[in-house]
Amino acid sequence: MLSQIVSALGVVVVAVFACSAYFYFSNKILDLALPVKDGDIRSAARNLNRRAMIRPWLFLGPALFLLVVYLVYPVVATFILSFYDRSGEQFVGFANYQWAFSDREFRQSIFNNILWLAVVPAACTFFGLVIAVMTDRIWWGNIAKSIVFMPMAISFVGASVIWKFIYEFRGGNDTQIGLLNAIVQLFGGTPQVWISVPFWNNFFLMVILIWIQTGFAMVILSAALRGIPEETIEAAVIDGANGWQIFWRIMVPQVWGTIAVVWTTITILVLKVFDIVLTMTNGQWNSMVLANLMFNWMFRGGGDSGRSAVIALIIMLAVTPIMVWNVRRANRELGGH
Amino acid sequence: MTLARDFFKIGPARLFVHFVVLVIVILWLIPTLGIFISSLRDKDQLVVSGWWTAFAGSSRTVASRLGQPDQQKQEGATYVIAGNVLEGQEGRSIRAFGTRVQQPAAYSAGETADLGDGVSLLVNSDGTYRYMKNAPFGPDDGGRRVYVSIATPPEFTMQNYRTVLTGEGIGQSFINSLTVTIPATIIPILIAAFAAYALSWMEFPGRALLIALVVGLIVVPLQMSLIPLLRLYNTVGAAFDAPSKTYLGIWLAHTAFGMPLAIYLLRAYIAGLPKEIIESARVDGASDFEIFVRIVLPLSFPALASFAIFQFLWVWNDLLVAMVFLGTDRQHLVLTGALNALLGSRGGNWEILTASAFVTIIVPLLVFFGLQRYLVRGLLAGSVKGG
Amino acid sequence: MTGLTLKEIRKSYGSVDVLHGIDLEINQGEFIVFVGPSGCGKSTLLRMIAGLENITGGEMYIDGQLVNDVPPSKRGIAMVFQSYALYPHMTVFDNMAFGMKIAGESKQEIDRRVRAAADSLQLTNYLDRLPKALSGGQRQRVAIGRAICRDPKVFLFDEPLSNLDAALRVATRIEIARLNEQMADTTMIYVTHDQVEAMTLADRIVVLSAGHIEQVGAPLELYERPANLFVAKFIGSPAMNIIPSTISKAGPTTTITLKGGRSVTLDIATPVSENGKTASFGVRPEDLQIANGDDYIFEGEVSIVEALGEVTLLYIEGLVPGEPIIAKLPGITDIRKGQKMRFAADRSKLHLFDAEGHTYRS
Amino acid sequence: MTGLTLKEIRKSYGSVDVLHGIDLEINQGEFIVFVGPSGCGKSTLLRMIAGLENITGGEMYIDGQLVNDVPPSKRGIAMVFQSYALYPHMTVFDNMAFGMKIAGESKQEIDRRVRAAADSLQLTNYLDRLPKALSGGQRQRVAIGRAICRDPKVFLFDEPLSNLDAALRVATRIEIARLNEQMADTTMIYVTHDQVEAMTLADRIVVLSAGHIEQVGAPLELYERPANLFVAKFIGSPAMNIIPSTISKAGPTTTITLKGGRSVTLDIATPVSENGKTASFGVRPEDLQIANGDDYIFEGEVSIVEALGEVTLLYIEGLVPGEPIIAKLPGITDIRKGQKMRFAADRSKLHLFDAEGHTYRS
Amino acid sequence: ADLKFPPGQDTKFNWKSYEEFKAAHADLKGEPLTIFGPWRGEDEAFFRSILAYFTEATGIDATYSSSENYEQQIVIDTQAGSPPNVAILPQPGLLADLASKGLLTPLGEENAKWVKDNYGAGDSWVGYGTYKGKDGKEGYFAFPYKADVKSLVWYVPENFKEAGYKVPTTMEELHALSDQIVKDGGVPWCIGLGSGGATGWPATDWIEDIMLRMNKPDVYDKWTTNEVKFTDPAVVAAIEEFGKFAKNESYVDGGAAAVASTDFRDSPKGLFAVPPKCYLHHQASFIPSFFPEGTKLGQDADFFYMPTYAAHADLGKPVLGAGTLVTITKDSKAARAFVEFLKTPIAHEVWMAQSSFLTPYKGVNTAAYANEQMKREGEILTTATTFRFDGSDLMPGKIGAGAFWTGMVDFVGGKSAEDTGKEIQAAWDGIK
Ligand SMILES: Nc1ncnc2c1ncn2[C@@H]1O[C@H](COP(=O)(O)OP(=O)(O)OP(=O)(O)O)[C@@H](O)[C@H]1O
Ligand SMILES: Nc1ncnc2c1ncn2[C@@H]1O[C@H](COP(=O)(O)OP(=O)(O)OP(=O)(O)O)[C@@H](O)[C@H]1O
Ligand SMILES: [Mg+2]
Ligand SMILES: [Mg+2]
Repeated sequence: MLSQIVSALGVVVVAVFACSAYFYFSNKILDLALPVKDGDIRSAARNLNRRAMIRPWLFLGPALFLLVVYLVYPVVATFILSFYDRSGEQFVGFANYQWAFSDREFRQSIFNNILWLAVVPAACTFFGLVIAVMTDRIWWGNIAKSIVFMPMAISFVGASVIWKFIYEFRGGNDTQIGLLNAIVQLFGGTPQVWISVPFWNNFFLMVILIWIQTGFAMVILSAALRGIPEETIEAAVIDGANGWQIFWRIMVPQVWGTIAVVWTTITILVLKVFDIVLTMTNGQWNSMVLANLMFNWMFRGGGDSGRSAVIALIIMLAVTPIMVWNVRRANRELGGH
Repeated sequence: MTLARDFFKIGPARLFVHFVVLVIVILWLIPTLGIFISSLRDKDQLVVSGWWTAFAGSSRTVASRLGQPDQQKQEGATYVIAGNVLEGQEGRSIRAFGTRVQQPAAYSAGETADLGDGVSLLVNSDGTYRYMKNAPFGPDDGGRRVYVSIATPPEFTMQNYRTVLTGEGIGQSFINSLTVTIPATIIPILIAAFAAYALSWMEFPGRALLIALVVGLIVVPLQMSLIPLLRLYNTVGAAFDAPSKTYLGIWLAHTAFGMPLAIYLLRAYIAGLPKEIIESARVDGASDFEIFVRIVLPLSFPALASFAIFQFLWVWNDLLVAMVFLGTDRQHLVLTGALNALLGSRGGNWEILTASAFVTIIVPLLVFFGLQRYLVRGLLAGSVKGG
Repeated sequence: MTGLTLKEIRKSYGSVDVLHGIDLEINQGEFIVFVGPSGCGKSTLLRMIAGLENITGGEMYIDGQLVNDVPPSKRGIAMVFQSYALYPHMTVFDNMAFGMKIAGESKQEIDRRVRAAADSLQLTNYLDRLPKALSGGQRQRVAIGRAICRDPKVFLFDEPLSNLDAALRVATRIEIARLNEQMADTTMIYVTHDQVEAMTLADRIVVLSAGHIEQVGAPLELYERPANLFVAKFIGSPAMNIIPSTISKAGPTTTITLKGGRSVTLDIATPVSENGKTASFGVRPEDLQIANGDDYIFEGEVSIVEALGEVTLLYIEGLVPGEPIIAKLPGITDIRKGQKMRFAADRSKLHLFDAEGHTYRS
Repeated sequence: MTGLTLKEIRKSYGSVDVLHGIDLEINQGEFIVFVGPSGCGKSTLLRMIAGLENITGGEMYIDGQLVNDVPPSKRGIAMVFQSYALYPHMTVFDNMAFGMKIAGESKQEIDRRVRAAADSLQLTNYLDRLPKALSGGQRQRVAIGRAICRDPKVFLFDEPLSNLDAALRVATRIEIARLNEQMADTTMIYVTHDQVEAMTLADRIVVLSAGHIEQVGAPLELYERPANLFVAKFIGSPAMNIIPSTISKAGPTTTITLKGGRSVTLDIATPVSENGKTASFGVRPEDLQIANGDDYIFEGEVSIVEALGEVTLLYIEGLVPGEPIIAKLPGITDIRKGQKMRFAADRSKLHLFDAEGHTYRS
Repeated sequence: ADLKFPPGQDTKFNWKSYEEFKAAHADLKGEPLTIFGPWRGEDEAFFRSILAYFTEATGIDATYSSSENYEQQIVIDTQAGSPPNVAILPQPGLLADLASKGLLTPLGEENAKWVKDNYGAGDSWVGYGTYKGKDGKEGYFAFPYKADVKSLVWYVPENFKEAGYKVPTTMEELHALSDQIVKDGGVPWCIGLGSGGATGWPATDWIEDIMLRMNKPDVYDKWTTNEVKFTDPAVVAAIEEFGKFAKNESYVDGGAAAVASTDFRDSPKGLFAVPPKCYLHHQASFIPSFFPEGTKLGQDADFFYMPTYAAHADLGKPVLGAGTLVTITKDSKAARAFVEFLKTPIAHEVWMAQSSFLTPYKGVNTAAYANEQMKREGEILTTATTFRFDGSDLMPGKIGAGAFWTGMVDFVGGKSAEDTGKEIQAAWDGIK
């Protein structure tokens, strides 16, 4: 065991060191290749300017390399595959696209995804905001924050297990071991098989993601809220606004930009996350979403690379407007410099 | 404190805040709490009663077997098999018993049940029983089933954790997980920070385009890239006559998959650093490399820490990427994989799922609490800038 | 009737006492300025009046009513912050209307009042803009407008001009003076660092230092008859020159011996018991003149000449090493660095403070 | 030899021209101050000298060398920023030593120079502190110290004092003046909003407006002989009073008719061709005196009296409605609001500008 | 290595086959062999104990790995070109797909012949290992190793005894028994379809069992290839028949609503409750692993063969089963040796002796079975006249591990049998 630890440690150190070494030595070499001598200011300036032209690419190199190989290349490959049949060998034109839009399951997934997109980012942001605001104002706020953040540390699969315990249904007269049903029963309701109620089961699944991601929203928004000038709140207090009004009319509008960032991040997550649906329902009872549909077409029973490629592309397409907006924002920020 | 910070403290509003936060905290805690308690319960009980009843004593009706005829003793005219149905279960007591499964509580403890044919049975609340017959017990009378209602005090067990923690190769896979996770957390941060710096503070053609590319790539679904990449790995592996599934491979994979978000978040922060500080350093003669290492890196530590938490959580909890790029053999199996293997071939054993959910959560939580201070500060500048 | 009464007002943050019992009567319609060095508690006191800080001890009355526990919005006050504190996401109109909307005023009424305020502050053309599209001076005017719309009994300003540049500062200062005239019944309390603001705006100035009131009085009173060394040095720029001295002859007029040995006689009466005690002699830079002949207070060598056009500042070394005496002469002079010069001053403009720093002038 | 030469320096951001061709010669060791209204391009020009902004057009020479493409670190400059721009994670010592460490100086040399700079700025006791544990004035001194350690040929300041409070500002200003004296060979270029700073520190002041140079000259030159209306109004506080007028008799001395009808004769020569043209008559508030008898320039009603102790400002209405004429009288007066008064001024202190705003004084 | 049963000692094992194998494969020492299979947890330990014998005999350096998503993993690995040497999968459908993409190595006719000769219902088994290759030609690709019998109904003998119930021998009797239990105030069936992402599959076993009992085997075969469609009356009738059990409120524990959501691992626990929640449970031979701890087979629990309809007596006693199939995904001598090893009785017996392993291999000593019940199950396999592989595993993954499951869940949830059939058929049409 000890030797394993030692060798693991060694590997870790070497890896991190090698990465640092790249940056260190590539810059060193650049400096050596284009020397700057004290004497001649003209040639020194020329070399410095050349360095300035090359150096960004040294900095960006590894990131670009990884992005291109690991993300751009698969995207391109996927795009090409989307015009081929299931084995990726026979060109079929737009057949896969045609199929997608006529497939019931696909339409169902789109519908469900829209539901998810409408609910989860909003809910996470809302709860995150409320918790951030409120915990800033009580002495045990940090404890509360930690608890809300905790689900972030749980894997999606683990989280699904946790929630299975909440939604668990026992038929007949058995004691309910699912908390939700136990509570429903306590109040005289009839226990339900929550995750199999079409349409509504989407929401029960969403709750899980909301439970996990609210911590993220909370952390970021709480930081943003601290950036709000105290004086604007004091001014509102003098203007006679109550806590509720201050929250909605003074604080929220001022962190609007951050809300947008959080919203975007969670939106993307919603489109990409599929573990929850996989473990909870695997898309049954009309709870299929695009990511799972893609997964199914990609791997289930040998896979169909063409159709899964179409779905993957559609997921990406769905986020494009949000991304365009984000890129614009990023560039606008840049202009401010 | 200024008033704005505690304006909620005025009157009932303050109570309301405490109340709301308490409700939210409880709502958020309940699922985790439930699973934590469940992980401490007996695996058979787990599926028959709610975890919230774990603290209350419960009553269960179970089947038990009486002794074999070879234990019988003759007492006068009656033959007796004596024993205890609660063998090895301290602290419990019998409420009632029965001999037919349809009426398992027909007799209360201490009562002698007449079972006809000269057979009778007495079960006391302490579990001792006397099984009596007015003739010798034959071989057919052996191991008769009786049903007893047992009052059980709350009980917890560490067995589930023992199973998980002593599972074969858990230690190894723990180390494997760390071997994967630590570089896969640090390397992307380093690379992304350099890139983010270049994208915020260095002038070069195509910068805006690159930013667009990075932001755009955040959306690429991970599953999509697995097969093309693995193919690439195999080609490269074959070319260098090296195995295609290596730590290096998975580090790079995790690094790349985390890269867009890392650059996106770090750039927001780094771009928000005061321009004058960087210009000062430039006037002081520092090259971009020196500015980055000596000024930007220390100043962005909070942002780096917060991203580190996200990346760490993601890598630590990942199973898919590890399986694809590192493989599932013992030497390379990560913790999530090892715990997964403890589950039977046909899927979830609740007790293992619950206990392992807690085992995996520990390290991320430690990391979270360790870096928490920086977390809030870290995203501050980034988010304010964004806003 | 009394506008505002502070009785033994105290403030502590935890174990730190910030205000040690402030007693102050402010009349309705008065313009009061709080001045004092940074950290002396000006903002704290103002914020307590606004209700933004709890009152640790003492009693505060507005219009005769105890307001210790009255929330800000019910005190009939309005406040203008140093940082403007405009709501960045609202237009100028909405910024000014916010308080009234909260109070549920009718649309017409809101419109009427906002437009009236905007008119009087020349903001009518900007009503639809967001604060970020305004210049600093305009922003501060909006903040004032917002306060006006509340139609307050007491108007509070916390260094409203300190974020503005010189020219704007003058313009806005005049605006505030005008406002004060228009709203004759409204009590105004104004915190500032800037002497010119304090002197030009105030009916009375309250000089604070380390949580105590040092002196309360009309601007010229403070300038001409500072109650103590602190006020003497604080009011006026550059600050009053202070020279250590000993009282050599007390009486209806007092003769003192300055550090360096020269004797000066002042038109200030001192009790005979003070004879021989150390005292601080003070003279303002602008009261010093170049002496003709022997009737001078001190002499020294000019170490720095700062010609500002309108006036010239001379830094004269000689009396207390490292603490040059400053003289302010009108216009442009041809005095050069290194020149040895003698200075005199009008006897009526000399000041004398005892060892504790209290003035001898009654 | 020439310290710094700017030839037709231009700057555009995209299609926005910010500087429209700046020509300037700065001698070695000179202290130059750039002033001008906000947004006129002062900082931009300074940053171009530093090499922090690209030069869109024109040529810039430092010590005779073309530096258009030379990066900041090779220009032999040092810069002090308005926001201090200290490295927050480094101690004072490390902040000052950073540049030398980068340059690879020896440990002893670094130590020697940092200590020398710290000594001269009284920072020796703070060398181990982080910037956040320093007051604003100390921080700015560290920033200056850091610049000193670079031993620059050209020292650039961008509003170094504007984040400090009044007292600190005065103290640090004097410090900079001292520094300038000590580093006689170092050229200093200083951007400020503050007139007092400009007047007291500068050898020559460069007045910028909207990307043009309006005038370059010694401080008193600008004060006494502003080249145009812009400079006249910009230098001096309160600003020079400007009264529209017509030239009624041009010649070696000029007689003009002010708005309102009064004639004034000035000691300024105008070509006869100017007869009958409109002109702007200017007189500084501090040059106005209460007129005895009939020899006055204008009369009006006092609308505001601002007594500052040292001086009194009078706002006199009557000539141009809404634009009161300001008079600054020394000391305390008993003039009251509403009084009608006449004002005169020394003939040599009157200004006259033509319709384009250029002075008639040669 | 650590061998569970020292060679040569226990006479119930066929040690001779082991020694022979050892002698024939002495030349492979140190060769690497990677095996990828579906077994995890307990099963993995059992399989490793088998592997130990293999390693001991040949010196081959064999590594075994598995994963929760082994199905997906093998697709990724084979398509990306980094397959293990040997892949063991329980789905002929998936294997057929891999074979059609040329990702499997044929095992050769001699192996097919061996299976045909040595396995009970050998023809069927050969059929399930024979697929079209990339070239479109049929070949033998998959060697069956480890089987499950699915046509079992589990019950608690003592519960039957106390209530006076008899094990039914025909489907009609089974219905009568169910009614009787209802009349006695009990609930006859525990049915649970829940299985996380795979929810619905237990119902497919029901349908398949019923299909075999109402139709000729070739109808079943055609059904698995969709020559008989899901909308076919035969299929709809089978679904209907399942509905008589699962959708009958008084037949199932918890009522019909509970069926779809109860986890299949939890549902047999109802048999052992006191009083019992149900008396009957249809499930494959592996289910005892999910019985409460300490349950003794034979005494506390037992099974009977899922009876056939008296009305269809001509169909004989068909057996529905499943099994794992061993394929070579990357050919090597060691991989071949491994397949050879699986032909030795010892490779079966050692696992048999440890539980949860059935084999149709007729050459094994059935005395090696860990208990009487397993032996009986094993005998069902070896003596079967008609053996049919789990149909859903034969169908394309999209159906057998998708639409069919979902359809069953929908059916139990209230959809009619016709609509369910239509829905599944539509999905099947979609993948063509
Ligand atoms: N929340 C607080 N906790 C502890 N001390 C505080 C707090 N707020 C202010 N103080 C202290 O109270 C004193 C008075 O602060 P205050 O802001 O009133 O000063 P000020 O006179 O307005 O100064 P300035 O002119 O710099 O604004 C200061 O010493 C300050 O440090
Ligand atoms: N990056 C930029 N892009 C576009 N315009 C700019 C940029 N930086 C400055 N400007 C414009 O250039 C002009 C000059 O700016 P500069 O900062 O030099 O003014 P300044 O004289 O220093 O003003 P201040 O006294 O307010 O600092 C301003 O109008 C400003 O809006
Ligand atoms: Mg203050
Ligand atoms: Mg500027």
